[in-house]
Order: sequence, then structure tokens, then C-alpha cells
Amino acid sequence: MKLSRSFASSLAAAAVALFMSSAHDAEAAKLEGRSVKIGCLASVTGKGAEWGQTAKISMEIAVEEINAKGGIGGVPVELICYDTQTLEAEALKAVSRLVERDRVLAISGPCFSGEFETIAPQLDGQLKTVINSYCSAKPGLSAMSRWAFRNTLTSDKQLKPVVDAWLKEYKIKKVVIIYDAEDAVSKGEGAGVLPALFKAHGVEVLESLTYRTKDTDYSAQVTKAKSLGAEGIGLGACYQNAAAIAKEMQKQGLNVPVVGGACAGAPGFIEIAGKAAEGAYMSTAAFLDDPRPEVQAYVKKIVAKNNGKQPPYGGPRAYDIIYSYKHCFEASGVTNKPADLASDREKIRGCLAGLKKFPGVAGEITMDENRDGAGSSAILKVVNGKYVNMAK
Amino acid sequence: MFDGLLDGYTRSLLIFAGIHMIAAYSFYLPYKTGQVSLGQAGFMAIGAYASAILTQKFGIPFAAALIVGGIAAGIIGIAIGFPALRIKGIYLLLLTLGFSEIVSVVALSWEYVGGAQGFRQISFNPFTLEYVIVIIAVLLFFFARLERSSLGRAMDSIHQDETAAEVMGIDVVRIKLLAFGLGAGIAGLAGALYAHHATFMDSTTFNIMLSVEILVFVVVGGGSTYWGPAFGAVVLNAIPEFLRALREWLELIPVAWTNFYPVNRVYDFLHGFLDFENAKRLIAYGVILILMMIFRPDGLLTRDSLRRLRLPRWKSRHA
Amino acid sequence: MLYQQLINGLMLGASYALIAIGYTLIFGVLKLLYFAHGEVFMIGAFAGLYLVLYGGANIYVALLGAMIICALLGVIAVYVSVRPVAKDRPLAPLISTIGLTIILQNLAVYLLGGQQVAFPEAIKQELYHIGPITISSVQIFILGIAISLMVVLWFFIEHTKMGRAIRATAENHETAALLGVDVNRVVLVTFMIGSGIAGVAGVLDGIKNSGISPFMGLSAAVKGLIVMLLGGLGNVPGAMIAGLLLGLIEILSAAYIGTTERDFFSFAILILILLYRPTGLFGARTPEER
Amino acid sequence: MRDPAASHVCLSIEGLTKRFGGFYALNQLNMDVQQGHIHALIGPNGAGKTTFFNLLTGVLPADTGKIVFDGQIVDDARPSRRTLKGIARTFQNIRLFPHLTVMETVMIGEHCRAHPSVWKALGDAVLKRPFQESVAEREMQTNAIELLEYLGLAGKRDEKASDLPYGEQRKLELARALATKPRLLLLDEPAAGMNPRETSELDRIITRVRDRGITIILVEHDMKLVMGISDNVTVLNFGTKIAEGSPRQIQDDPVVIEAYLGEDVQL
Repeated sequence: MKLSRSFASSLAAAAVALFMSSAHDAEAAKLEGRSVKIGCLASVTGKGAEWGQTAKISMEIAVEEINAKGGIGGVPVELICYDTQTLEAEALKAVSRLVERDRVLAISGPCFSGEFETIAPQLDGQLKTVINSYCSAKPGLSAMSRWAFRNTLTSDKQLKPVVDAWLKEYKIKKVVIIYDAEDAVSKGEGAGVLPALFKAHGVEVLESLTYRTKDTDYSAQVTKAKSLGAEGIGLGACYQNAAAIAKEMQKQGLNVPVVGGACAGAPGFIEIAGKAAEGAYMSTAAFLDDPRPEVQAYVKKIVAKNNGKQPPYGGPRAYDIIYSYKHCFEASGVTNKPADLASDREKIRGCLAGLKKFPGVAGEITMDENRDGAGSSAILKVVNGKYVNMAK
Repeated sequence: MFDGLLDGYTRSLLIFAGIHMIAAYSFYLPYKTGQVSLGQAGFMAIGAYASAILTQKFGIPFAAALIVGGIAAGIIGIAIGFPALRIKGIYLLLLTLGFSEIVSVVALSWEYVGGAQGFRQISFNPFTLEYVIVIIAVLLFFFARLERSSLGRAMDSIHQDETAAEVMGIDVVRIKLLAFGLGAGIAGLAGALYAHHATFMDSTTFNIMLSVEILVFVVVGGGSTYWGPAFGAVVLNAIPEFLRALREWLELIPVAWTNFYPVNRVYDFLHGFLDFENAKRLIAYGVILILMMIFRPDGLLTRDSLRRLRLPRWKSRHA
Repeated sequence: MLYQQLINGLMLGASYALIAIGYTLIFGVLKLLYFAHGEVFMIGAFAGLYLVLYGGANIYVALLGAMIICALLGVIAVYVSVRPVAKDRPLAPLISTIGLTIILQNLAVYLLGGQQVAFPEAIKQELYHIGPITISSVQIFILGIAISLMVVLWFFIEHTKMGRAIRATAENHETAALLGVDVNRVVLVTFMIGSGIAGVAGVLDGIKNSGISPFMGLSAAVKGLIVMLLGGLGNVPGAMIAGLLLGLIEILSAAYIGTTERDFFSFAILILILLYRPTGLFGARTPEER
Repeated sequence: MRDPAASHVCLSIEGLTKRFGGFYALNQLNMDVQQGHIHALIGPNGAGKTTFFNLLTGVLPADTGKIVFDGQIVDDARPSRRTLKGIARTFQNIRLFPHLTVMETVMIGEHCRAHPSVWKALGDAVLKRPFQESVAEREMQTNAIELLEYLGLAGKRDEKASDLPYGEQRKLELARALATKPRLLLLDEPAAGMNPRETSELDRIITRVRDRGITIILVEHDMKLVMGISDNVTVLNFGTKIAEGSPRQIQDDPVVIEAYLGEDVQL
């Protein structure tokens, strides 16, 4: 985070904006104070560095945009980020620092289910503040606390339409499932969601094979799938592993279609798997090839700041969280007075819980009764090295 | 008991630093006899899982579960330590590392403790800080006594020359086993405390890097004196906080000043330097480790520096 | 399926062997656990990637380039984390190489981002069917490079003056010095060779697995350590055979027993070897107990 | 044979053999050591003297053979057990604990007598009155000071062992060995590196130790010292005993003289 320098310039920008277009800003409630503080938890280092880095950059882009247009209620936004290092203990320390020391109004993050699950039970006690994860897809987590939100779709919600479409196109009767036994979300998909969906369609699951997240060699699994006569492969895998599996299939001449879950449908899947990705069906919580101008504007900015690479879905989801917070800060009567901190946080919580069809780059945000994201997800198919949304 | 005094953040900070400190002592005790373990995270995992099973599945109170967790880790420690007696140095390092990996594979494939979904919703213990303080006090007392006891001296002699110690009638086998088992038990306590504070853990929570971190606490703090592990854990936990504090002080500089030379240059430099919320922080950490090993390979605190500092180290009667 | 799985095991084993060779060479002459070897492997993979992507190099040039870059990195490692550190304290060099590990990994994260990067398709993919097995041009290439590198290295160690000096140093520093071997130079050369091979292994791994990331080092390092012990500390041919062996064991256990338990087997083997045959399956060059 | 009435065998060795690869370091050695004697063991370099000590103390396992100490077979006992039974030694290349003080070093020797059980030692370390030394610890200190005074090292009790001059390090090793209250003391070249004044002092010390009733096996190259104080001498060559007898007998033995030919030793 760039604090005071950008802070100073944004103050100046805010002043100019106020001066020029006071009529426009007059509608939104005026907030008090020097800045509106939003906390952010991102795993910038450690094994989840990719997700944390892209999410952090995305949130910074959103904050810059908001501040360039005069901030929230006339006050610039200050984003306070802490690195969780993909460690639960660090996430726990950071969240109480954000709530108690930095006194933020709301928190965006953390990304990972483990971090989320460690923090959530603490929120009902001392730390009554909203957290809102932009990538955790393990079902059932938000139920742990009324303060716990997730602006993302759980894996079961994402997969159903994708598997339906996949089976409709390829008419497969026998599949092998390969999933990550170490990753909670992938295992949930591979051991629970996918078998149930296949069963519902009368598809036979020949075998479920597993691997561990840090494995790089999938030859044994692919050979086995081939020898069993799989007509299709269901993946409970993140995109890196999914891409490596697709590549290995190509290498061994197992040319059957692939379907993958929440974590697999990132841009990186096509990038790494190359031609081996063709024809695969994936689900995702954010479709970056969406032609909508706001999506493309965001993609352009993040690619420029992220070594020329598109982010996984956590990035756009995190970007949307900042805007949904802006909406709630303005719509729910938040004052931003130090004395009102507790009631402000409660107001934000209420607003967020009732969020319906809020427009974002990752799709419309609707919070269901468990404070998880709801709504439709894209059905991605890889056609000529690009994702195409088959839902439309 | 500190509710009025400390905010939750400080509590959290102290708790994790305290757990690190206990873990550092779990490494220090076998190290005192010359045994270097890279598996302390594995023993923490055993304590954590054993105690969490007791509190969550059987409703046993935390205090009892804590003790059982420590004992369970200690027993496994002795079971590992016994065959490990024959090997030392890099072999022992790798053996303990392999053990710790096996623990994590077991945690991953054992559905009873959650498997890949992790061990969820462990009951929260509101008095973790108090437990941590008591355990550290007991440990410090124990090590202070050990330091000037015959047993402590025997451990030092084993560390310095195992054969000579054995020939002098020191029961090397039992003492090494005792140190390894007790060390594992202490690690088990640390793990149990962690589990009931974080309330969630999975097979990756207690990983190799945690074992490495524990080793680093002791080596950086100083492995030749019992103050070293505590000092190392405190210093390495405090540095990031200190840097954050420095950055907050930097914000006290009026915004207007930062637009003028040379304040802006200094400000930008310090700001960039202290912006440690990214990989730079870990790079700096690595550089510090190397520099430490070049210029102060015995750690920050050594027996000599303690003697100079005159920290409480009771004078012997004969001296 | 069995034959195909044997091929898979051979492929996996070849990459394990290449990492372990570097480990065993370095351990042999230095008698210390050099933690940063996995990160050198990772840097090698990235060096190869950038040479192909931006340097427009063909794959052989990329392999050579990665080898040279990693050899230089080995030299830097010696001067930064080995030579200045006190040798009479066994933990000091361990910690300093851990420091180097942390630096290299996070430098990669800082400069390149934490994401996995696609490795360009440097070799045209073709499939050959021989009886029941399918083998691809990529696999033949990787196996060919790995085996020829091992043969060259074996020749170097056994039949050149430097190779003899390395063996003598691995046996005993003092004796080697008495025989007129410049021990410091031998250590340097050993690091260069070991690191260079790790660089090649990194590129081959990139080609094989299609993607590389800054976090690929640690697990490679751990597997390399297991193979080193299996083959016997300091025993280069032992490391080669043990690498292939571990690859086969892992693949076969994954194919016939269970893939989650695959790591369980590697570490169980590690522990059994440590306890019952600490000199490795094929005997260590340095039998002294440490 | 100062007191023939009290004389009995303290240590009895039968058929002791140790091989390293194809090389016999010790081959079928038979030997009896009389209680209260100074028994010297001499022979050229590589004759197997240090190996003999290593087998006696259990640092190395013997291939075959029997070691009977005070009527008990000690073959399978660990080194620390043998020390408890009463065998103590010094090392040819001094092996002190470099970071311990002189006082602490001697107390290491006392440890096995004060705390034969690890659990008792742990209890003594932790459970005794806090912030006070235990009774055992105080006794150990008193004994250590006594022993240091006996050997003339009392003035250096708080110095680090590694800081002592060479001759005093040898004396400290002796003190550490004596602290284990041995009945059989194995001295491995105690005079190596000592100047003549120190050697003659050593001569007196060894005699005084013997006079306390401690049996001594002495490996030494300084023949003046050996011939001056030994009651009995055994000569080893290539792991085999080639002669045994009183110093006078040995000095005149042609086999011994031949074995030593080429070695610059004044018999």
C-alpha cells in the first residue's frame, strides 16, 4: 500500500473533484474524518502468493479509481493491507490488528478457506467486523459467523451447470475423476460434488484418483485412467495442476474431454496447457473475456500491473468487494466518526447481507442466506485457445 | 486476567510469540545433548491433534487435554528417539524431517480428524495467554535449574564429546532419550495451545517451514544458553511489529513536508524500505540470517555475552 | 499398463537423479546439508524459460544457458553462504543456506510473481507406439539428455584429474590437501557442477511438467535428499540408480496402492534407510558416521 | 608386589581379538592384571594399545574374547556401565569438553557416582528446593575441589578446559577420570607432550594414585617413566603379545629389542 504520497495526491484530487462537481457528490452522504479505512488481508507471500498478489493489486486499482472520483462520501479511501503469508496464525494476528489498531470499517479477505475458517469464529466475540473472502470456495464456511461473507460462489454452485453442459455436448458414459486430496475445495469437488453430479446423469465413475498439491508428476494417474478406458476426465484441481494433467494426457495420447471445477477455470489453465486445453469445460467465479467494457477496463489495468498476466478469479472478486463496500458505506448511513465505529460496522454488515444484484466485473453480487455469493456462474469452454461462455 | 490491559491484537501477538518460544525450547532441550531435530512441527502436530480430539470428540476439559497432548507427543518422541539414538548430524536431521512429513500425510488421509477438510471448529480456549505465560515460566524455571544441575552439565558434555562423556560414566543413551522425549512433549504442549487458539488446523499447518523457523529461533537467539531460544523467538516475532511501528511514526510527518526536497527523498526511501508487506520482507530476513551466521554464528546471546550482561545466573557457591 | 507405468517411473526417476547428483556431490566434499539446492533448480527452470521466451534460444542453448547461470549461482552460493561461515559450528552453514533458500525463493516471487508460468513448447510433440507402450518425443528427449549428462558426469568423476581430486576431497579434506589438492578450488568446482546439473534438471522439469513456479524448489529438494541417502552419501552412481529406483517406487505405489500415500512411502523408505542402512543401498563414499 | 597377601587378579583378558577389515588390530590377547599394580603396555606404533583400551572401555565392540573385571564379565556392557563398575580412562589425544570449566569437567566425572539414575538426576535438577543447590551438588563441588587440590589445579577451577596449557589439560583428564572413583585406571600416553619437570610430577602422581589402591594400566612411550614405576610390563607388536614380565626382564628380552629395532626408543 502506498500511503501518504498517494494519499496526498488523492486528497488534492478529492478537493478538485469536490470543487468541480459538488452537485454530483451531494447525493451521497458526507462522511467524516481524514480517510475511510478498508482493511485487506492478502497472502502476498507463501504458497498462495499468486492469489494474494493479484487480489491486492486489484483492490488497489479499485481504491485508486474511487479516490480519483472523490473517494467515498467526499473522503479518500485508505486501504490497509497485511500479508497473511498463507498462514492461519498470521491471518488471525492481522485481522485483530485491522479491527483494533487500524479501526477499519470493513475487511476484504482473506483468500484461503483455512485462513477464513480460523478467523470466522473470532468475529462474534471481540472483533465484530465484516470479513469478505474473494476466493474461498469451500462450502459451509460463512455459516460460522454472521460477520463472515464470501463474494464468491462455492464449488457446488459453480460445477452443476458446467457438468450438465459438458455431458450434453460430449455424451460420455464412463469417467475417471482426478482430484487434489490435499486441497479442501478440490477434494470436496472430486470426492463429493462431481460423483453426485455424474450419478445424477447416469454416468459411471470408473475410479477416483488423487494427488497432492505440490505434486508435479501425474503420469501414473493418467496412465491408469487411460488403461481403465475413461471417456472423459473430471478434475477437482486448481488450474496449475489441471493444466499439467491435461498436458500429461496429451503426452500419453489420452484425447478425451475434461471438465474442471471452481479453481480450474483460470486464464492460466489455457496458458499453461496450450493446445491440450482445447474443448475443456471449466467453471469460474469470474469470466475475464466478458466483453462488457468495465470488465475489459479492469483486465487492462490488472494485466499491466501483474507482469502481463491475467489474474485468477480472486482478483476481480476482490475488486468488486471494494465497490460493494463503497456502495454500502454510502447507502447505509455510515458516518465514519470514530465514536460510531461499532454502529457503522453493524450497518455495513446489514447492507452487505441484503446485497442483491449488485453489478461487478465478476458478475452480479447477490448474498444468499448464508452470506455466500449466489447467482449464475459462467460455463467456460476452451475454443481456439480462448474461453467462451456457453451459458449465454 | 489481562482483559483491561491488553487489546485483542496484543494478546494475539503475545500468544503466537509465546507458542513460538515454547516450540523453541522444545528444540533446545534435545539440542543441549547435541541432537538437531527438524521435526518439531511434527511433534506440535501430534500434541495439537491429540488434544483437539480429546476436547472436541470427548468433551474433555482443555487443561487435561493439554497435558495428554504433551504426553502423547512425548511418547511418540521417545518412540522416534530410541532408534534415532544411533544416528546423528545430518542423518538425524533428515530422519526427523521425514517423520514430520509422515505425520502430515497421516493427518491428511485420516478422515476422523477431518482429512483434507482440516480439523474444524476446535473449541476456543479463552485463557491461552495465561496458559502460555505459566508454561513459559515453568520452562524458564526448569532450564534455570537444569543449567546448574549435574544433569544439565552431563547434557552439555554429551553435546561436546559424546564418546568422552560415555566413558566418563554418563548414561548417554538415557539422557539423550530423556531430552528428546521431553523436547517432543514440550512441542506437543505448544501444538495443543495453538490448536485451541486458532481453532482450525489441517495437514499443512505444521509443516517443514515451521520446523525450520523453530530451529532459526534457537540459532539466532543463541543455542549455548537457555536464554537464547526465548530471546530468538521474541526478537524474530518483534521485528515485523517494530517495522510497522516505524512506518506509522513516518506517517506523523506532515503531508505538506513530503512535497519538498530533501524530505521527500528521505521519506520515499524510508517508506519503500519499510513497506514490508511483500516478498521483500522475507528477502531481508534471508539476508539477515546469512549475515548473522557470518558475524555472529553463536547467536545473539552467548554464555560470554550473558556473563558480561550479568543477567540472572546464580553464582555457584564455590566461586 | 505396467510397462507404461515403468516408463513413467523412469521419467520421474531421471529428474530425481539429476537433483540428487548435485546434492551428493556437494554433500560429499562439504559434509553439510546444503538447503538451497532446490532453489537453484527452480532458478534453472526460470533461466531456461526466459532464454527460450525472450532470448529466442533453441532448447539446447537454453539448457546450456541454464547450466551456466546455475553454475554461477553455485559460485555465488559458495562465496555468500558457505565460505564466510564458521565450519566448526554445524548449524551455522545450515542456517546460512536456509537464508539463501529464503532469498532465492522470494526474489523469484518478487520479480516474477507467485504464479505458475507456462513453459514454452520447445520440442515438437509426437507420439510413438511401441507394443503396449506410448512414448512421446518429449519423453525421449528428456531421458536422452538426463542419461547422457549422467554418463558424462560419471566419466568426469572417474577418469579426470579434477574428478579424482573431488573424490579425494570427499574422502578426507586433510588427506586431499596433503596430496596437493586445492580443496577450496575443488569445493568451488563441485558447487558449479552440482548447481549446473540442477539447472539442467530444472529446465527438463519445466519441459516435462509444462509449468514452473517459484515454489517448485522445496519438494524437489526433499526428494533429492531422499535419493541422496538412498544412494549413499557422496556416491554419484548410487544417486543415479537410487533416483530411478525412487521414481519407480513412487509411480508404482501411486498406480497400485494409492496416490495420497505416495509420499508416505518415500518418507518411510527414508526413515528405514536412515535406521538400518545409513550408508545407503550402495554404500557411501564417506563411511564415517556423522 | 608390595603386598603379596592382598594380591589377586583385578582384570583378566582371554582371547581378545579385533579386526578392521583384514587387519588384526588385536589378535588373541591373553593378559592378567594384578590388583594394585601399575601394569605398563608398550609396543611400537600401531601395535594395538589404544585399540585395547577402546575394547576395554567398550568404545569399540570386540570381535571375540572375554573381559573379566573383578570377577564379572563386562563384554556386553555399554561404556558408561563399565565406568560405573570401576573402569576409567584418559585419551591419547586429549578429549576434554572444550566449553566446560575445569571445575565442571571434574564434576562430569563425579556425575555417574552421584546420579547413577537419570530420573534421580532429573529430580535432583528440578524438584529440590528452588534457587538452592542440592545436597548432592554441594557434595560434588567439595569433592571436585579436593581432587583439584590433589592434582594442583585448584587455582584454575573456573578457567575453560580448552584454555589450559597442554600439560595441565592432561592432568585435568586424569582428574576427570579419578572423579569417577575407578578401581582400574587406563592411562593412554599421559606423558605425551610433557616437559621433563611435568613428567616427573606425573610420575609422583601416578604412584600416589596406585598407593590409594587403584590398579593402573599405562600405555606410554616414555620408557624411563615406564621402567621406573611399573610393576609389570606387557609388550605388544602387530596386535600380538610378544613378551610379559617385570621391567628388568623386558629390558633384556631379545624379542622386544628386535620389535623395537628401527624405532628410536631407548629401552
